[in-house]
Amino acid sequence: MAKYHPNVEDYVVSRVRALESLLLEKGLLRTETVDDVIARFEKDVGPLVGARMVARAWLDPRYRELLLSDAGTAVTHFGLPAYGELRVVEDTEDVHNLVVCTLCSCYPWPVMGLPPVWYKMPPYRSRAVLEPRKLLGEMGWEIPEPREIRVWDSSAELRYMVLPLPPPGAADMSEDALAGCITRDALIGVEPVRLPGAK
Amino acid sequence: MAKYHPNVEDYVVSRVRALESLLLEKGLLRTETVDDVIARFEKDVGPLVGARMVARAWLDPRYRELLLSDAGTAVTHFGLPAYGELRVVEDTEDVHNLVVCTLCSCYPWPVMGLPPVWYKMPPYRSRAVLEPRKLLGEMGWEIPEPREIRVWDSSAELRYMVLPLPPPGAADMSEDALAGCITRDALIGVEPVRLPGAK
Amino acid sequence: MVEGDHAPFCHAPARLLNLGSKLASKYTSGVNGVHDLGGMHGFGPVERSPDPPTLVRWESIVRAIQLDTRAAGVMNVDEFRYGIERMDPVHYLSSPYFEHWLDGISRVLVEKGRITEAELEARAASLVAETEPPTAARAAFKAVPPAGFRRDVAWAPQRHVGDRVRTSTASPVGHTRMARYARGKLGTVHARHGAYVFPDSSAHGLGDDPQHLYSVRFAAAELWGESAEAGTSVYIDLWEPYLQTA
Amino acid sequence: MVEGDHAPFCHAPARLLNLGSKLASKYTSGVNGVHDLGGMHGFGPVERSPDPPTLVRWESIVRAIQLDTRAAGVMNVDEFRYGIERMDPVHYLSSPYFEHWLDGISRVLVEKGRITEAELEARAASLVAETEPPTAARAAFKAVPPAGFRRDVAWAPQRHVGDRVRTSTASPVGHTRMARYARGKLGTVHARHGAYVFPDSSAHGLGDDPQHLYSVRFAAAELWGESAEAGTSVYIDLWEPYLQTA
Repeated sequence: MAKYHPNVEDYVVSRVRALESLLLEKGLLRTETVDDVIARFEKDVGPLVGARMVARAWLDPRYRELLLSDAGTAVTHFGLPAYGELRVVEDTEDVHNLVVCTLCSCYPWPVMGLPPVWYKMPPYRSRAVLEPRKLLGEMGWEIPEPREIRVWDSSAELRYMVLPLPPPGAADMSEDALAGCITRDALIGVEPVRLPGAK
Repeated sequence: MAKYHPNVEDYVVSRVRALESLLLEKGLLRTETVDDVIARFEKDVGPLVGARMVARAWLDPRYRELLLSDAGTAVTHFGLPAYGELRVVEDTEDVHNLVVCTLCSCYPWPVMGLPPVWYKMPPYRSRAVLEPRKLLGEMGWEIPEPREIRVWDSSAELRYMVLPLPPPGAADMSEDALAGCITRDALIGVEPVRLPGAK
Repeated sequence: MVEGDHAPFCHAPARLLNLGSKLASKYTSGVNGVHDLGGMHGFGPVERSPDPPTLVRWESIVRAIQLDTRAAGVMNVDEFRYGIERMDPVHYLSSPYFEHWLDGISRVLVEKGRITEAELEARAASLVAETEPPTAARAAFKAVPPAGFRRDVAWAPQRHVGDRVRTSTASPVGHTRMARYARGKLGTVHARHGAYVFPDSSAHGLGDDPQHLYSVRFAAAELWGESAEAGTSVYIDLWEPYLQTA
Repeated sequence: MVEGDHAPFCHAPARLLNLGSKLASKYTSGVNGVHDLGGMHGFGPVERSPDPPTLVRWESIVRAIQLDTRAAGVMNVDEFRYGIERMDPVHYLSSPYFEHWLDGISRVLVEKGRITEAELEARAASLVAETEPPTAARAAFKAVPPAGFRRDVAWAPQRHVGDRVRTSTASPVGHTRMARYARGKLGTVHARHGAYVFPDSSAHGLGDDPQHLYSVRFAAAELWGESAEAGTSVYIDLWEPYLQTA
C-alpha cells in the first residue's frame, strides 16, 4: 500500500483506511477524489496561482485594480473558476497585512496551495492577533513603527491573501520570473518578497 | 524505598528523588518536613477542623457569629494557629455558596485537609464559574431558582469555606456526631450535609 | 477516568483510548474550547521548516473524505468544524492536523448514522489483521449541487461601514465563530460582505439561517488593553447576530 | 520540534523530552495560559471518587519540598505558581497535579541557581542506576521568619464597598491573578481585605509591592452575556491595580 509517515501511529492509519473502505462502499467517497488529492498534494505545489496573480498585479495596474476590488474574478484570468470568497489586502509603505485563522486553520487553498504546518499550529494562531510585531520580528522580519500592522483573522468563509510590496527591481522582470520569487509565506504576510541574490 | 503509585512513570519518581536528595544536601529541605507530610497526608485526614467549626457554629450562635466575622480567630478554638486568610461564607435558604480556584487549586488545607482530586482538575475549574447550577445538578444537587448561587473564585491568598445549612435534626445532636457527618465536599459547596439514614 | 488523589488528572493520550467512546461523547464544546487560540500565551515560538508542505497518503485520504462527504451533502463545513472542536482538549493539542480532521469527520458521521462505531472498529481490525472481506459492492456516489456559502436575503444589512459596534459577550455552548478574545469588544464596521450561511445554525443541523456578514476592525488597545502593541489592529469577519449597537 | 506538513504539530509527551530544555525555556507565559481555565468548554464532567484523597510517597516529598523551599525563603508562592504556569500546555493538561508542582519547583530552582539541570539529571541517573554516591554532607537548614501575605501600608484603599469598578483588559506577559474570563468586566466592590503582597510583582523577584485587595462581585450576565445562568454571581479577589473606575 501507500508509504505512510513513520511518525504517525498505526492506530491513525488503520482508522483512516477503515473509514476510506467504508465510505467507498457506502457511495460517500470516490476513488477519483482520492487519486486527485494524491496527485495534487503529495508533491510540493508551491503558492500556485497566488504568486502569479501578485506578479501580474505588480506589472499591470489594471489587473492590480481588479485583484484588489474583485479578487474572485481575478483568479479566472489563470484558468481557475471564480472564487468569490477571496479577498486581497494590499501592503503599502504605511501598512503591512498579516493573515491568520485563530479558530481553525482557514487558508485559501485554491490559490495558495497547502498551508504551511506552522500556520496551523498553536504558536502562530495564538500570537498573531496579540503580538504581531513581536512575532514577525522573531520570524525574521522587523517592521518598525509607525508602519501599521493589520491582522486578518479568517473567522468566516472569506479567505485572505496579502498583496506584498514589490521588491526593488521588480518592474524590470517578467511575470514568470517574479512569480518564481513569491513565496507562500509572503502571501500570508510573514516575510517580504526578495529577489534572488538580494539580501 | 517507598511504595510509589504504579501509574506514575518512573521518570517522575526519579526526578522527585533526585530533587529531594539534592535539596537535603543543600540545606533547603528537612527530613522532618518530609516525615511530617507523610504522617499527615498518607492516610485520610478528613475535613478536619473545618467540620468541627461548622458543627459548633450550628449549635452555638456566638461561635457562629465569630466564624462568620473572624474565621481566622475561630480556628484557634480548635488548637490551630490563627488563620487570618480564612473566610467563611454562609448558606441560607436564599443563597448557596460554592468555592473554586480557576487559576490553580487554592484550598484551605489547614482546616479542610487535602483537596479532592476533582477540585484540582479542569472540568470543575472551568465550569464552576460559568454554569454552577448545571454543574451542581450534574454532581447530584439540584438547586432550583430563585435560590441564588454565589461562586467564590480564590484568586488571592484568602481561602474560602462554606458554612452549609444544618440538616433537619441537627439541633438535637452533639457537636462530635454532627462533625462526623460534615464532608469535605459540603464545605466546598458541592453537596448538602446529610445525617446518616437521611436521603 | 481513574480517580483518587494520586491516580490524578491523567488523560491517557487520547489515541490510546477507545475511539468509539470519544466519538460518542455526550459532552459538547463551545467556542471557549482549546481550539479558540487567539491571544493565548505559552505555546512558544513559531518554528518554520525549509521543507515545503506536502501530504502523505493517509492525509490525502482524509482530505479526500472531507471533500467528498461535503460534495455528497452529508456533512457541511460547520458540522465538520464542530466535530473537531469536540475533540478531547489534550488530544487536540497533541495530535497532527489531519488527525483532527479524521476525528471530527468520524464523530459527525457516527452522529448522523452514516457509519457506526462498531463497523469502524471492525473494519479497522480486519484491515490490520489483513482479513479484509471481499470488496463489497459499492453504492453509487451522488453529488448534491454545490451551494457555496453566500446567500441572497430579502433584508438589508443593519450595520453600515463606519458604524461602531460591540460584540456579544455570550459564551454559547455549541459551534460559533465569535472568538473569545474579541468578545464584548468595541469595533468599527470596515466592510459589508453580504449574507452568508450562519455557522451557529448550520453546525447544528438547523439550516442555513443566512445572516449579514461584516468585516469589523478592532484596535489592538481595545482587545488587549495596556498589553497591546502600538499601531496594530485586527480585522475579524463577524455575522450580524454577534453585533450590538455600541 | 520536527516540522514538515506530516511531521505535524506533534508535541511529544513532555515528560519524554529532556527536562532541562523544558525548564530553561526562554518563552514566558502570561495569564492567557491553559492554566487559566475559568469558563473554558470541553473538559467534560466532574468525576468524583468515593475514595478519600491521600498522598503517595512521591507526592508527599514534593509537598514537603514546596513547604521547605518557601520556609527557607528560596521561593515564594507567586514564583512557585509562575513556575507551574510556564509548563508546556499539553504537559500541564495531561499530568498529575503534583507533577505540576515538581515541574514548577524545578524550573524556579534552576532559574535561581539553587540547582543546575545537569546535577538534577546526574542525580536522577545515579539513583536509577543505584550508583548513588555516598551521602554528601548536609548543609544546615535556615528558615526565614514567615511573613505571611498581608502587609500594612500607609495609604488608604481607593475603592469603597459598593463602588462600581471595571477590571483591566490587559493581557500581561508574566504572572498575574487577573483571570481572563473576568477581564474588562464591570463589578461591584463587596469587601475590602486590606493590603496584600502583589503577585504581579512578587512572582518576578520585584518585591512585595503590597496593594489593597478587594472582593469584587460580578453578575453572571456581565461575565457570560446571554449564556449566563440566572441568579448566579461570581466573587473574585482582585488587587487595586487591576481595577479602574467604571
